[in-house]
Amino acid sequence: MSFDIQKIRSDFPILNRKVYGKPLVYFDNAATTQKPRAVIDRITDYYTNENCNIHRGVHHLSQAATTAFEDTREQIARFINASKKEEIIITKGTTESINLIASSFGRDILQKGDEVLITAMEHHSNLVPWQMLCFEKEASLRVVPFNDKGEIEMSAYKDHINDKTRIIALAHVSNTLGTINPVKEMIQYAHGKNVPVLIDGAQALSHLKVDVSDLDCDFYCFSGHKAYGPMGVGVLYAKEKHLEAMPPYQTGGEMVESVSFFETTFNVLPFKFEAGTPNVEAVLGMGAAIKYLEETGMESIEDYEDDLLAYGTQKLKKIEGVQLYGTACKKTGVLSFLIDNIHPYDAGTIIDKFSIAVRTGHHCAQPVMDRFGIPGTIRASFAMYNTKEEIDQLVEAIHQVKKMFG
Amino acid sequence: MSFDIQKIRSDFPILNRKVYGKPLVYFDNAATTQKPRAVIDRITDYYTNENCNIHRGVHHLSQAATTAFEDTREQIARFINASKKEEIIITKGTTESINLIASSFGRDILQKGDEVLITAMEHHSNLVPWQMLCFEKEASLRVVPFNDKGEIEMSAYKDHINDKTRIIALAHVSNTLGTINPVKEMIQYAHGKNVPVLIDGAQALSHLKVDVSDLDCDFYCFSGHKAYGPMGVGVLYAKEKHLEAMPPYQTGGEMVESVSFFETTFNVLPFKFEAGTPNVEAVLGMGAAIKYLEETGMESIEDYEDDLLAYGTQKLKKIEGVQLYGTACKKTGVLSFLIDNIHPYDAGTIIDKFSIAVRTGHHCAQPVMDRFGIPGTIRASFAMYNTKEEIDQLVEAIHQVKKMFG
Amino acid sequence: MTIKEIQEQIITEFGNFDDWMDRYNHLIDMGKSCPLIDEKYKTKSFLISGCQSRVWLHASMSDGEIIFTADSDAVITKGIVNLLIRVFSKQPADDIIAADIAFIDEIGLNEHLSPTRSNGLMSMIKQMKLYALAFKTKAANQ
Amino acid sequence: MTIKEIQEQIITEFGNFDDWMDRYNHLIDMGKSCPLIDEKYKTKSFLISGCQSRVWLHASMSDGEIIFTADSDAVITKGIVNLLIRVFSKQPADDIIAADIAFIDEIGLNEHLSPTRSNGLMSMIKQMKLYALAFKTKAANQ
Ligand SMILES: Cc1ncc(COP(=O)(O)O)c(C=O)c1O
Ligand SMILES: Cc1ncc(COP(=O)(O)O)c(C=O)c1O
Repeated sequence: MSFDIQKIRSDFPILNRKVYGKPLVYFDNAATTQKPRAVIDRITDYYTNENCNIHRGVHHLSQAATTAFEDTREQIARFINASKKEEIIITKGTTESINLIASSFGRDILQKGDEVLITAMEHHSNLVPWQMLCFEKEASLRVVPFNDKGEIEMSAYKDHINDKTRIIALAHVSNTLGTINPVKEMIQYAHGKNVPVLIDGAQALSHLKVDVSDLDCDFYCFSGHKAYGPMGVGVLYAKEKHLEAMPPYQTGGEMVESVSFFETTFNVLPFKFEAGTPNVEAVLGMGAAIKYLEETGMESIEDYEDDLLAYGTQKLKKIEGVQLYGTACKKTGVLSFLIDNIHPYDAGTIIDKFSIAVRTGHHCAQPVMDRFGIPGTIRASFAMYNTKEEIDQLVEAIHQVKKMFG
Repeated sequence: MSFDIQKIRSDFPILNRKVYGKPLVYFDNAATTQKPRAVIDRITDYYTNENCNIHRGVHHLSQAATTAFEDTREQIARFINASKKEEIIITKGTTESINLIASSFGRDILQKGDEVLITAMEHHSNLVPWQMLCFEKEASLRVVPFNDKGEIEMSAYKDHINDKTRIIALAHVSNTLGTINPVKEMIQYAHGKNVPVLIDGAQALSHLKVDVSDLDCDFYCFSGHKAYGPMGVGVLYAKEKHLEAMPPYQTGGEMVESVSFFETTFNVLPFKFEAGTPNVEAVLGMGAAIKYLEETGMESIEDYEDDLLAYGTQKLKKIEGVQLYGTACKKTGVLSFLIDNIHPYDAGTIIDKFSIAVRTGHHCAQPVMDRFGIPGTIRASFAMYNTKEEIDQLVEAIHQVKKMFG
Repeated sequence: MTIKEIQEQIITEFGNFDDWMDRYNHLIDMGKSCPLIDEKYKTKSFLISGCQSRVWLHASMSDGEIIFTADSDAVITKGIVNLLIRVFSKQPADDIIAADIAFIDEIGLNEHLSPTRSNGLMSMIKQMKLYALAFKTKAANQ
Repeated sequence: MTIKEIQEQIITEFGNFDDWMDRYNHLIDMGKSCPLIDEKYKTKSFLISGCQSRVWLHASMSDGEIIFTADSDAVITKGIVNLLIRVFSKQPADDIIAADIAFIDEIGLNEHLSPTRSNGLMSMIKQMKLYALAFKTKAANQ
């Protein structure tokens, strides 16, 4: 196999660090992933040799940085198989990408009495912007429920679409349950009813091969920092026809073509949606992360993580009193669970003392917790650098938690 | 003197690089400044040892990163003398800070027939958002002109304020002309008329001691990358009373307190305005930049740059055919000029060949160009690491340009 | 005992433990002891909301001393709540207002008091001092 | 001469210069030569807007060949415009459509053709090829 876990671990400097005197076990990857050396070095190089504001500068540094920036835009387009680089808008993250669409596209198409459809497993970032929009427009937010395993059933989904549905926004992968939604089918059905679909891909990009042309989604959003890239950068992929029709979101800087006090004309795509100095550093860093993902191979990563998930699931199921939330047939490496009646805060505090980083709480998906009637979960989420040995350590820690609170 | 230019130059790794075989002379500092090693190292350290998503995590990495992040917020508050850290909102840059205010505050207070006041020297980022807002609200955008030297006269300013004026937005320092506006006086006068004032401080922070309490401004905006910090981070300072009253801007993630499908309550300040995963890396990097500024001493920097400006002004004035734009009495180190009738693109192309980075064009302030009836200028803008010898090289290059196009 | 003396007592008590596990086991024991607050006060108006664990706090005045009762839904938080009650309850308002809570640091539980921890403990201490201030003001006005 | 031959000629011509300054002096000389476009075409409809320097382009068809005239407000841009006209004007549509413009790279002026340069040159080349395509289609339909 081409997947050499020791080599991969050695690519991530932070895995050498100790917490409370023992090697860090990092299972908080759904919150943010760690960065390979290639990404860190790209940033250092940039500031050491290339730093410059881009676009419109004729001097050497500015030309070189602009070229590197625009080349990365093309690289991103290729990586998710967009048909052209003008469809790649750089944002600061998934949350901003979704807000942009809710504000520019949503405000344009939504009228009083219309409906926006989401699912019950959305992250707050793919829920609150739609809720606010519906509130503003006197439209209704409709919610497709999920079943006990954490799956959206196609029949339930179809039942919620009607001739008032104006846009559907749904997660490719749930951050809390790990569920991989059948988004291709869901998009196809929606398009049959002429409804555009936004996919929140924040939790998908580092785990699955994403192909926006194959999915045929109208919008696809993700964050660099959840896919081994730097913080402060995200992507909004959108079909060109939508971007052309949409009004700009933020204004100022390079997104204008000409300005007088009486009128302003906006720049062409993609610049029309990129107001202010772009985060060149983070875009180049994201380019390095994508290169790293491609070199490692998305399929190898998926296989390896599937294996980790199967192992972890089986181990956790064996522990008496452990209750798993999210047991969909198609899942990424996310294990959300509770131990007996122990409060997640208590469990998390003790697990941390074993140098293991898990997240506890509602994971910005409070409605998921409400659905199960629990205050929160303990969540271990895997990345390509995790190992079965680390899962064993988690199992050990869970036994200790049980002992201490038993 | 405590200002040791050789030491300072050695703190900026990029100054070692060559362009076309000769040492880089970087005079494009108003577009973005270079970064001292302390900032680059802070970023590397962060990703090598500390990287984590912040807030709400109970594990060690998350706690440590959250503390570092919030400590930096306090450091920023101290640096600009805000009264509390809750008044410091982290954004991705000046443009976003201004858009946030135009959208959340402006939309709330502006009615049909009202007026927004700006000046004729604003950057597009402090013009277009207000223009769009006025368009949406059927309000008018009024513009205070500047005189031939590039100064706003207090009498002209006062004449433009009337009982329809709802907000005033103006640059602390002009990015094209270098003019330092008498913002304290201007704010005082506006407050006498009960009009709140936003200051665009993008070009001020790295050159002057900024004291928002002394200025008594309602809003103050700046970008990290123009003050020796990383890209992708900016600040919105706002008085607490405004932040409390304003609706949120972007939604999702940590900015909510509790969420159900029926209602959402928002988090307390400053989190209410920080949707999505914050750019921890860049915030910590900006903290390192501020530390560097404080250690160097804002007064020393100001004195040193004043000296550079005086030297450069005198040298450029001596060259026949060079026309300076922006000769205000109070200026930062910005020299905007044209050479004879030579197009700025032509001049910039040749100056670049001498390894000197200047910016040419309208500098995102087209109305300033219209005011002077020119297509653009050549702009050399100084930072603390520039020297008189570098200015001499620019003068040499200008002579060559004259020769080539003469 | 004064606030200072109680804090010293607690520090001595925790001084007996060699490692974090013993310390936490002790804390958990304290957390498991029966609820410290009357159930009728476990309502929204007495809730101090941290986003992960919740704390309820009630205060009353009796003979010049302030009586605090409290509870939490997480055991570790409850253990610390218990310690804070031991320190602050049945003390004069002035002492509560002036007190610092250095003992939490010294017994190695400071992480739980970080303002970024969002377990409600930081707000609880703030709230206790506010109550003390309020009772003091009220007494002065009578 | 064919497009290819003209390109080779230009490469030889520029091959005589040792350094960038001579190259640019030559370009500037070419840029200074009288306007290449009828003044009446220097209007908005013939403008190709780059944000720093502007280019005006006009095309017409005569005897199966396309005649381009153009101008720019910046001298260096105009010099390159001049070169492009030399290469593409009075050529058959098919040749223009098929041509690549490698010579710009070989004479060391590639930076000016970067799509990020915003001097209008990249758009000019695109526009020239579009004109060729349009004339070809028109001819085929007649
Ligand atoms: C005066 C002024 N305001 C606003 C901006 C916009 O800053 P940013 O691009 O970092 O958002 C700039 C810089 O481009 C500026 O010089
Ligand atoms: C499914 C999902 N959507 C959206 C987000 C928001 O991403 P960000 O915080 O990077 O904007 C997250 C992560 O927090 C997520 O998991």
